[in-house]
Amino acid sequence: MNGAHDLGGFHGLGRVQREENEPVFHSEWEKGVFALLFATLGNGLINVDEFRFGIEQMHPAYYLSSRYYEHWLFTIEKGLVEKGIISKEELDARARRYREDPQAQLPERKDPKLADRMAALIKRGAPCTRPSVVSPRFAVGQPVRAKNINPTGHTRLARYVRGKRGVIHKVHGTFVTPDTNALGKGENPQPVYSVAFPAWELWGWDSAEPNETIYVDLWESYLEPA
Amino acid sequence: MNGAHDLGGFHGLGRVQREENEPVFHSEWEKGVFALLFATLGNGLINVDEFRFGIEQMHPAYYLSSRYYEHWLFTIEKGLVEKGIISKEELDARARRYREDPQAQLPERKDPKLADRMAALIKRGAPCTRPSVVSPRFAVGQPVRAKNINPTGHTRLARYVRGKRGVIHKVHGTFVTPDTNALGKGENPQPVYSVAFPAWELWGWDSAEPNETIYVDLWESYLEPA
Amino acid sequence: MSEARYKGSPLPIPQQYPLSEEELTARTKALQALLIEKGFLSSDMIERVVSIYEKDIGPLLGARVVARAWVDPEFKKRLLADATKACAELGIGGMQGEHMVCLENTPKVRHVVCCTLCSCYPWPVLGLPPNWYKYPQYRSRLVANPRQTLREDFGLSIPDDVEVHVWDSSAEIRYFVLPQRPSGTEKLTEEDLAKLVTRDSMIGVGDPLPPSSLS
Amino acid sequence: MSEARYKGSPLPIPQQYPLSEEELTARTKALQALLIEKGFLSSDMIERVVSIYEKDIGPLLGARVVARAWVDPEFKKRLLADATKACAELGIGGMQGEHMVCLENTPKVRHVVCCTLCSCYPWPVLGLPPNWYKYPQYRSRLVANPRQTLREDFGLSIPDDVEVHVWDSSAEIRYFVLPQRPSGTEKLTEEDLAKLVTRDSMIGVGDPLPPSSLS
Repeated sequence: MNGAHDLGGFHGLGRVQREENEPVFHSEWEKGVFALLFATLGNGLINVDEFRFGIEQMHPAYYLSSRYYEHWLFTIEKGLVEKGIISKEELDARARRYREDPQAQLPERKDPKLADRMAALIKRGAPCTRPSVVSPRFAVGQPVRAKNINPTGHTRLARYVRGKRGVIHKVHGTFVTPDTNALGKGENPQPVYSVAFPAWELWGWDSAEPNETIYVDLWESYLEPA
Repeated sequence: MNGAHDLGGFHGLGRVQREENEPVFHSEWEKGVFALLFATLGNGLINVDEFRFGIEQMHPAYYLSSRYYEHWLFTIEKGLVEKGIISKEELDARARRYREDPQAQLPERKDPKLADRMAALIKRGAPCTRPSVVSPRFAVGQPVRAKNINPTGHTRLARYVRGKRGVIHKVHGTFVTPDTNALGKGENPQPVYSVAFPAWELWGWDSAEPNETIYVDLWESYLEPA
Repeated sequence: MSEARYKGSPLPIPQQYPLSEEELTARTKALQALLIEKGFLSSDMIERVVSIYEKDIGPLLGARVVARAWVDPEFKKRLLADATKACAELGIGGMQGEHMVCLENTPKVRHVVCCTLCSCYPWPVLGLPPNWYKYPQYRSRLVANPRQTLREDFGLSIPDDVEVHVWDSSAEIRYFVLPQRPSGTEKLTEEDLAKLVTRDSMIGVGDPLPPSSLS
Repeated sequence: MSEARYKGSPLPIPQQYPLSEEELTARTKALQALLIEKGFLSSDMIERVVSIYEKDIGPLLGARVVARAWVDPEFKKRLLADATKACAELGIGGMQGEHMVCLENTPKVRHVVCCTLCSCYPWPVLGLPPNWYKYPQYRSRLVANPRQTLREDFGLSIPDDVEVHVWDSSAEIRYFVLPQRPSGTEKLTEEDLAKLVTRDSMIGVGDPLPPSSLS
């Protein structure tokens, strides 16, 4: 979707704000949300593309004004409710309880096997590569054009490269396609390429800075021969 | 600038919300802001392109979440302070006073000549046409391409048509150029065209609806032969 | 607000939105007061400009133009050739209508008007625009999915074999639509015809009322 | 909030933003509680995953990789050919680093990494990203104006004759930079070299520390 998350080249958001000695987490709720990533993705309740697509569906003003882990909280709430793993009613009731009594504690439940499984997942990772099913259509050095698509669903083809010409820099391998995987329409593995775009092609000669190349990773279905 | 104001084709903002029997103004402050348009533009303190560019410089989250006349209030405050017509200090002090005492009234001053002058302006309008200085470069029926420009200043070349091909539908005449006029760099009058773009050229075959043409008014400097 | 208590990085935005009505009122009054004192604004000027747009200028003027075009083929020709001049014949024109274009709906073509970059709108014939025309939803959706927007948000289904022409008012030209005259109105007076012409039908997001609405 | 008192059209957004810390806390706890009860989360699991990213995984791991590449040309070759495999030699890898690519800075080329669509970042070598990497400012500016962003926001001026390569992590490949080894470090141990390697130098928005910083 053409959403507020698709930020490349957007103006007016201000200068980068850095925090000295930034901690890994800023608050207890940030730690809590981080653990929820593992409870959901780690348990296979939500896939990574559904997770990202959920964030993209925040209202743009909310997306642009919120803390980072708020994005995660939003998509986890949304995903769990949509999949029927929790109901909106029980979620609201529980949130009301913790809102009214901020001292109320979480239920205590230990599950060493679960904790071990998540530690192993962190160590092992969750690759999105899949066995190659087709040979890549494009070769290194070949000029390509990113398609002009404007789906309302999820895509990883950013607006700022659509319609622009680049050159295949590298063939990365075969990966799950986010556009279908986010909508529950299957993994559809296909080749992913690193595509090199000169800055002037993306931004025009008047706006581009000199001597710059932008590399963007793109799925084969996003590309056509140039 | 590539800002939140440039909304064509943006997703995720929700459905159109209509108000039954909507009044012209919803509150006293909306009336007040509307009158401020005449106090500023009508008195030549701010030009229309500076006015629009000011709005575009609202933070995107603010722009997308605020009431319409709030946009005007923002740009009028900004324009008057930047031009030194009022100082930030006097503005803040006065706002504080009205915030602390909501019953405090405006100073009473009548100026029938001023009121007449504004009524006459409404009747007469404020044309942005200028005498033709050059003959138009493009003719009706000619294929053109909107340039790919990404200025950080003001422009009326929307992102969704940049790089896209259309056909000259009409030559409108010679108008002030907003890009320079908004930055105090002069009116630079030039031809303006209505350019017809097929929906599939703008949105791609997969996303475009059938049998649609989008007409966009574009200044000559935004266009190149296709 | 909570920012002061947030111990992390600066939030992406410096303020809490939306602002309160009280805050907007105070800031508007502050500007008004300063401009009154500096001679750029006056109490009677505020009243005057507000009154003009509340009472004198509005979609009833556009409806007069449309009704005239329905009954007078020569006027209609002039209107479609140069709307600014034709409206001036009826004493209609001025601010934000210095360069007007009127778009004729036919059985095969429907027009609809928007402004993706701000909220340009033909004030002399339609008055000030409604909020929905100015808010992000309409401005983002219409140019990309006009049929869907008209159907879902305005209840207006347009058959695929009817062309949709969308007009994005990106320059200083202001557009309005000449809708098709409803059937069964052959015997109506120009004055009654004008009562059938809605604001929405001149933006292109609706149809004129049926003659039955008059009784 | 003021919405209830606003007598106009619905506001463009339904809620006031940003949310309060209290609200975020309550909502997070609600989800945690429900998932604990349903068996998908546990108290020790929360502690464990938080602790791993607070204590075990962070930019010190990436610094070890960089320092090794500085002292061991064969390792460097393997790292640039396949960073995932080379990092695994040092026991480094896993979640969000399943497919890593290491980019070598040279006197003529500088690399810098971002993610315009979300916040992709190579966790196994850099830990969790700082807020500025995830917030809209960096993500919008870097791809369009990398030189200006690096100069204005990071104090890093890159001469025009040095190429800038920006890597937008739009797929599942995770990038990090092998910065140039600072001069005057010929006699340093691998361990001391690692102390010079900052997180920012591996994102590409900074340089390693000078050897004088060790004393």
